[in-house]
Amino acid sequence: AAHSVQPAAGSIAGSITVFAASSLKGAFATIGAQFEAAHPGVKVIFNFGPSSGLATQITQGAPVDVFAAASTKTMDSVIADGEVKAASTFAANSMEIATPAHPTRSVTSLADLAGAAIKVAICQQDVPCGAAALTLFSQNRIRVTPVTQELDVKAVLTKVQLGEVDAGIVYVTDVKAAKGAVIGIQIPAADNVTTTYPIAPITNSTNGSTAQAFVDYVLSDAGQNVLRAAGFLSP
Amino acid sequence: MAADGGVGMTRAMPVPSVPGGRAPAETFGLSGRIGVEREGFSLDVALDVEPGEVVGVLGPNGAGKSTLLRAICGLVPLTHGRIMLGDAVLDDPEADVMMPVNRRGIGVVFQEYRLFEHVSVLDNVAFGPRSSGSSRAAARLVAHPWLDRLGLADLAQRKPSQLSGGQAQRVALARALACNPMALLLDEPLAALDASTRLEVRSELRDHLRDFAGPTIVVTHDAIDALVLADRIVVIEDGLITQQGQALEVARRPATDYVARLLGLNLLRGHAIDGEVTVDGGGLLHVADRSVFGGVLVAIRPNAILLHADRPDGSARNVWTGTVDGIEVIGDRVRVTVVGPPTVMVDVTSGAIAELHLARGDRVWLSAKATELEVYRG
Amino acid sequence: MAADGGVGMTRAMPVPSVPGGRAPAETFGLSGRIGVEREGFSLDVALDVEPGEVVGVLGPNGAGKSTLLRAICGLVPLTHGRIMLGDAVLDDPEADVMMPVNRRGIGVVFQEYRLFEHVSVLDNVAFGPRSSGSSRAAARLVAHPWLDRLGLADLAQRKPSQLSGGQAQRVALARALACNPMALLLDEPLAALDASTRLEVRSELRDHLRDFAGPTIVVTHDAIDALVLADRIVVIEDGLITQQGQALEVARRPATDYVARLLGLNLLRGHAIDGEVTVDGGGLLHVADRSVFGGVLVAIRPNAILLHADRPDGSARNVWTGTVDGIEVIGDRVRVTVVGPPTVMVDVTSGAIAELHLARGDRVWLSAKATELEVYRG
Amino acid sequence: MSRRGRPITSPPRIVAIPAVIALLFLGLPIVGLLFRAPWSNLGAVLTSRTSLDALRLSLVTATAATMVAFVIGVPLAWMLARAQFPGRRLARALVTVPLVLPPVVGGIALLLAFGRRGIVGQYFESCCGVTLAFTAPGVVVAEAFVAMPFLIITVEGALRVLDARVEEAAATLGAGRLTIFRRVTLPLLAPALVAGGVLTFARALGEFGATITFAGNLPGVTQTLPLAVYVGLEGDPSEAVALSLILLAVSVGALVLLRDRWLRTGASA
Amino acid sequence: MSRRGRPITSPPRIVAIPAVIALLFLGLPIVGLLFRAPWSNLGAVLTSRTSLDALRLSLVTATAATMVAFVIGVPLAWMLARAQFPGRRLARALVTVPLVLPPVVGGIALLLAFGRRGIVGQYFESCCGVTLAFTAPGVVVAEAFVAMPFLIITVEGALRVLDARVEEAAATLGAGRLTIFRRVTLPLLAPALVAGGVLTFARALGEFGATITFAGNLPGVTQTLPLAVYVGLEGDPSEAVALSLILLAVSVGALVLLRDRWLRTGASA
Ligand SMILES: Nc1ncnc2c1ncn2[C@@H]1O[C@H](COP(=O)(O)OP(=O)(O)OP(=O)(O)O)[C@@H](O)[C@H]1O
Ligand SMILES: Nc1ncnc2c1ncn2[C@@H]1O[C@H](COP(=O)(O)OP(=O)(O)OP(=O)(O)O)[C@@H](O)[C@H]1O
Ligand SMILES: [Mg+2]
Ligand SMILES: [Mg+2]
Repeated sequence: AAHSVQPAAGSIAGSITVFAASSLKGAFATIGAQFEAAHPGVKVIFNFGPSSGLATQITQGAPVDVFAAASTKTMDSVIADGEVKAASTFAANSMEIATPAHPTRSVTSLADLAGAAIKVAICQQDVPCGAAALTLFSQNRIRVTPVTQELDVKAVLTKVQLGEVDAGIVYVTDVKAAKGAVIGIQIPAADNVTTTYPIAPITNSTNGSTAQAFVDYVLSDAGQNVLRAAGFLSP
Repeated sequence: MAADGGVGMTRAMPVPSVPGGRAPAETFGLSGRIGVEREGFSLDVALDVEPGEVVGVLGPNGAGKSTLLRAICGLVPLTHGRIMLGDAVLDDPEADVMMPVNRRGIGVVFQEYRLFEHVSVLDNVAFGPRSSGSSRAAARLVAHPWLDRLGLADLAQRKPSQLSGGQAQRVALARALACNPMALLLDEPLAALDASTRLEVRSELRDHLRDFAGPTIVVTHDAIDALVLADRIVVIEDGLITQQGQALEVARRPATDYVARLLGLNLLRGHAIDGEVTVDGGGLLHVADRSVFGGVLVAIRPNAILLHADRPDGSARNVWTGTVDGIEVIGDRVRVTVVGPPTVMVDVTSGAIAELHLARGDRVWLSAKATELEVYRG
Repeated sequence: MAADGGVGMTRAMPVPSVPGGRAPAETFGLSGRIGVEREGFSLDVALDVEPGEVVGVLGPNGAGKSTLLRAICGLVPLTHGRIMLGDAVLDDPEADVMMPVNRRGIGVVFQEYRLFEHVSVLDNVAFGPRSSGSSRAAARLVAHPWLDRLGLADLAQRKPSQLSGGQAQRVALARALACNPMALLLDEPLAALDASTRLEVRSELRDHLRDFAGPTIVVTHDAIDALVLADRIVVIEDGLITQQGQALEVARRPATDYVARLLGLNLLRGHAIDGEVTVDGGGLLHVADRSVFGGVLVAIRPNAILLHADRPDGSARNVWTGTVDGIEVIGDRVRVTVVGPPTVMVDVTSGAIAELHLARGDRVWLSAKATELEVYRG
Repeated sequence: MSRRGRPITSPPRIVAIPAVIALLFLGLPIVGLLFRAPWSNLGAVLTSRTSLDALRLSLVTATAATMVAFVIGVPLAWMLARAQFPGRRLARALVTVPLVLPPVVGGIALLLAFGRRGIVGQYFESCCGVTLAFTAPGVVVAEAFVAMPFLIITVEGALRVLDARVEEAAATLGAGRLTIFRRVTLPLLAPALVAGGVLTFARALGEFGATITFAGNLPGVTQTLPLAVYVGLEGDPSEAVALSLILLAVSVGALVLLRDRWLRTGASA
Repeated sequence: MSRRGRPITSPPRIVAIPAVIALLFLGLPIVGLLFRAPWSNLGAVLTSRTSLDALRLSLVTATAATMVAFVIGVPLAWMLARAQFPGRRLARALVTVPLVLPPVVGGIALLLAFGRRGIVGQYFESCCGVTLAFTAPGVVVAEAFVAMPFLIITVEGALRVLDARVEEAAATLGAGRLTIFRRVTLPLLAPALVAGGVLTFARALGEFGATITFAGNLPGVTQTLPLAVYVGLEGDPSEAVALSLILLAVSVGALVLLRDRWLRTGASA
């Protein structure tokens, strides 16, 4: 339905569908609203989900105009399938330790996570936040045995929030979005790990000009400001 | 017409305390008043069945016979009254006492059999022994003789759905008997049996009931079954007892039209003065018994009335005339309905019909000896 | 004993082509040979039922009566043989033809009623008319008179689970009749009825069958029902026809022990030479009919035999002696079994028993007139 | 002595012990949810456009999926229970497949079959211009795929137990196969149909994995309530919980009404 | 003229049309999956430690959850169908809750009740040192919570339709309530028990949302096959598909055997 009325080539009009990683939900919702305000008549429809699931849908011919992934690996698979020509990095994120608002066991630094009594949740290793957590542990030479490898970062956050675990490795942006429901313990920049977020218009997009305009908007200062406010780092 | 038939005599004998080792050591009578209220129907029956006694319950469809049995075995709670088995209270709504069905030790044969479709005929019969704690093998050992006795040995491995109607009924009977119950309730236990199996099962049942030391109630629609099996008959109509007494007494002196019809007797209502009965609805009959006065019933067997083409001469005190209304052939007899007054059914041989050239609407004469008319207080 | 009873005569009359507007304009006979093989049982019966004719099927439990009806109405496919209704083939395995149950237009009353539990009595009866396309209201209009006729009007709104056994059977009958079928199959349609309702429903049914222009088969265990309702009787035993003929003919001359027992007759097998029958198992009887030779059957009514304490003098040609084996009270009669040879059942009045002081094991004399013995080829 | 009039078919008292354990097991989590429910959020969620859209879409698609299941699932159950045809065992096995396939994989399978490039989907697209994936009908397809087996298995089981003798009686009264089914079989099946329908509706309503994979997560178009809950969990679980409570209230209310009403007419209990 | 011996209760030919549509609907996705299945991966997956652990854990926990459902769910179904007690309607509504609760929220609810800080869970922890979350028993709890209603609803429905008259007959033969239930009711319920058990087992086997939320995802401990598949989708989707096919083969095989065997003895069809 979103594609039934198509604008003349080159004009910024009509609607576009943006597939974006779940962790971008807050920031992209704001950017979308701003973009619509800047281009009256344009409608941006978001489809948030796990990056890899979105990639499968795109290769299966989903009607999509823009793809914003949480990892370069996922974007590369879409590029390999020819759905996307080239992607630009629009944001980066770093990790933080999240602990419950009313902790039962005290955690103050990365090193504390190695304690046998401390229950730790991380993301599973195939998603960017899990890979980042493992890198974080290895580059800081600590041995952590997590009680669970959650499927995505918000699941880690939920566990922390409910006090099921004593600590979790999440993105900086997640702690910020949780608005005090969890306590964040920052990791010094030197010890930290950074992940990058690529974005690209889809090659076969039926509204290529608007798609490109949205990508441009995300990369613009206006877009970057929203991302930074949400805790993302500049690429 | 004396009430000294073989069966009645046997029944009246004291029951041996442990006959054949099968009956329970102690026997109890069943007694009480059974009151059940249901929307549009109410049952109120006082019963007292001695140990070893067999009471036949007769009554029209919907009279409450099955409901009575259901109340006694505990499937329908009493709304008023009380049921006792010996000294044990089975049900007493006022005292708020109700013994669970399975502890009453009352065997039931249901009108619709209610066999267990999921097990074989053998295991249907073994169910009772098995429920009282026997091993499977022991329960089957108990069941086998019952199958033999009721001619079901060949069907032991069948599922109930593979039986004919009569076979199913016999299984239901075997199943109830194999439980060694304290009392027996049989709801038309012979209705689906063919005439010859019926004779066999009936005499098998009668022999068993003769040995059986507990009280028995048999519901039936068949007068012969009732007369063969029961010592005493209770007639229920519309939830109430309308007649009860010794089997032969009821057979001789029916109190209601229903019973009379059941027995194939003519029943007339009238007013007796000094050996003369003025029949309600017209007609005057002479009876031998001059001692009965007032409202009376007169029972006449259809073959005690003779049909004549012309006014008969002779010794018969009762002679009247009527119109032939119906002719029905029953075996070697023909039953003729003659509209009087009084209106009666008459049984004659088919030869007689041919001789009289009887047809519907013909005028005929009827005669009956005064001694053939049974007269009694209604 | 002449075979000119009222019912038979009525039945023999030609059927009016459109009686009362209810029967179908054309009528067809039912004919064919019904063969059904089942594990451990096989049925093979040739039948020919004229339009308007009522055939009574009698037979012991498990003989195949219900199977026969199921095959005719199409619920059991034939394994061999062929069934026709008029010119239409209902089932013919060789030609691979089988008309579906619902197109046969054959009304069935099942032994187990098979009522629809989810609708009222009224809608059970209205089901047939409704299935043939009537509106709900129209179908109910058709159903109502049937309820009235079978005394079910008060129960119209009940669910089948709220009926007594006899009430349910009447509903099943009304439901089949309300369909206006081309042929009728009734599987023990009266078995659950009480004696008085039975009389009413039986005569209601007889009247209906008299008007009914199609062929009818009635399965029953009751000899009286068969004699009242049927023109012709077919006896099936163990899947095969063992006797058939006019109702009165079968009643007079039973061919098998089963039929004899059903009718309450004594049946003896023997060898006849010039009016003398040597009974198998011992005994010699004199019969009036000297024209029958070779293997014969002799039928004797129990009340045609007289009992005596001592050797009787008199005109009776047959006189023999035996031992009393059983005494059974049946209403105002007593049935005595006397072990001969030949062994017979004798009906006497209870008065006679008292007079003779009869008891089991007593030696008695028996006598029977030669003219009372029905002798025929077995 | 038992309580007067308590039928012998009612359970003995001891059965209350495991039954109460079951009730606690099912009930305590709900109590926990209600206890810690973000009641203050409810108002905001209730007036949020996205939530309402998702709720509406969920109810509409779950209803549609249940209807699809009835229209094609009941005939299949009928065939499986009562017809002889080659491949019947295979067909019966097939019905259990969506039950055990992880829903996300089910979604992939649906894409492979009915997606724009799927083995049938590509023809839909070229011949009739129909696309299922990423549309509301696609949600219905995903839900029906996952939920239909519940109806089929329940109804097939009930059909097998049904006493065919009354249906035979209906045939002798002139009713054809379809009439018998409609006027005798279905009414007798009513309790099974209701139970199966409830299970199917519930399964469709809660469907997540197949839906997000096959139909995507487009607010207002394919974002059903479980998807909205999933997205909502991002950042603020309490919003998601509030959303679920609304779903719960609506659907349990509907189901209870439905079951009570239908079971009462269906069964004589 | 119909085919000889085809019972009147079998469906008319026209019913094949919707039935075939249903079969295609359920079958085509599976065909698609098999068609594009990464057959070459199968070997690798079959020998991978993680996959085998996940498969074993799935089968064990789903079986355990089904057993839990039978042990406490059947008594509850019995009470709901046959006993009169206060709050019966509420209890019946409660049973449908896990059906409609999005599984992830169900997992949260379980945490709120039985988690480390849950309303009951905190006492488990302090008194007996038992934790459910992040353990294999936790997986069983999550699966049982989500799947048990399927058994309860199926069995309750069947109990309501059951003809109580044979059970009454059993009582007159001396059988008490429990004996009647065990020796008459349960055998007559067999088809419903099998159907309900199959649905429950299948639902437990496919359980994802509640498990991941309540029990977490640790390979070898709480990572069931659906979780492994989901995890696999992030890494190597073809491996995930291969994994699902294995799950499919094992469980469909088991279910088909089970159903065929039990339904044959249970029903007379
Ligand atoms: N479950 C029920 N609900 C309501 N009424 C019922 C129920 N069962 C029976 N009745 C009614 O109660 C009355 C007595 O029924 P009952 O079955 O005791 O009769 P019965 O004497 O056994 O008759 P039959 O000889 O036909 O078996 C009848 O009017 C019947 O319609
Ligand atoms: N479904 C079945 N499977 C196997 N055998 C059966 C089945 N139904 C009936 N039979 C057997 O077939 C034979 C004929 O049964 P049928 O029901 O026709 O007898 P019937 O003459 O009607 O007996 P009844 O007078 O007892 O009703 C019997 O031996 C019976 O046990
Ligand atoms: Mg009755
Ligand atoms: Mg029969």
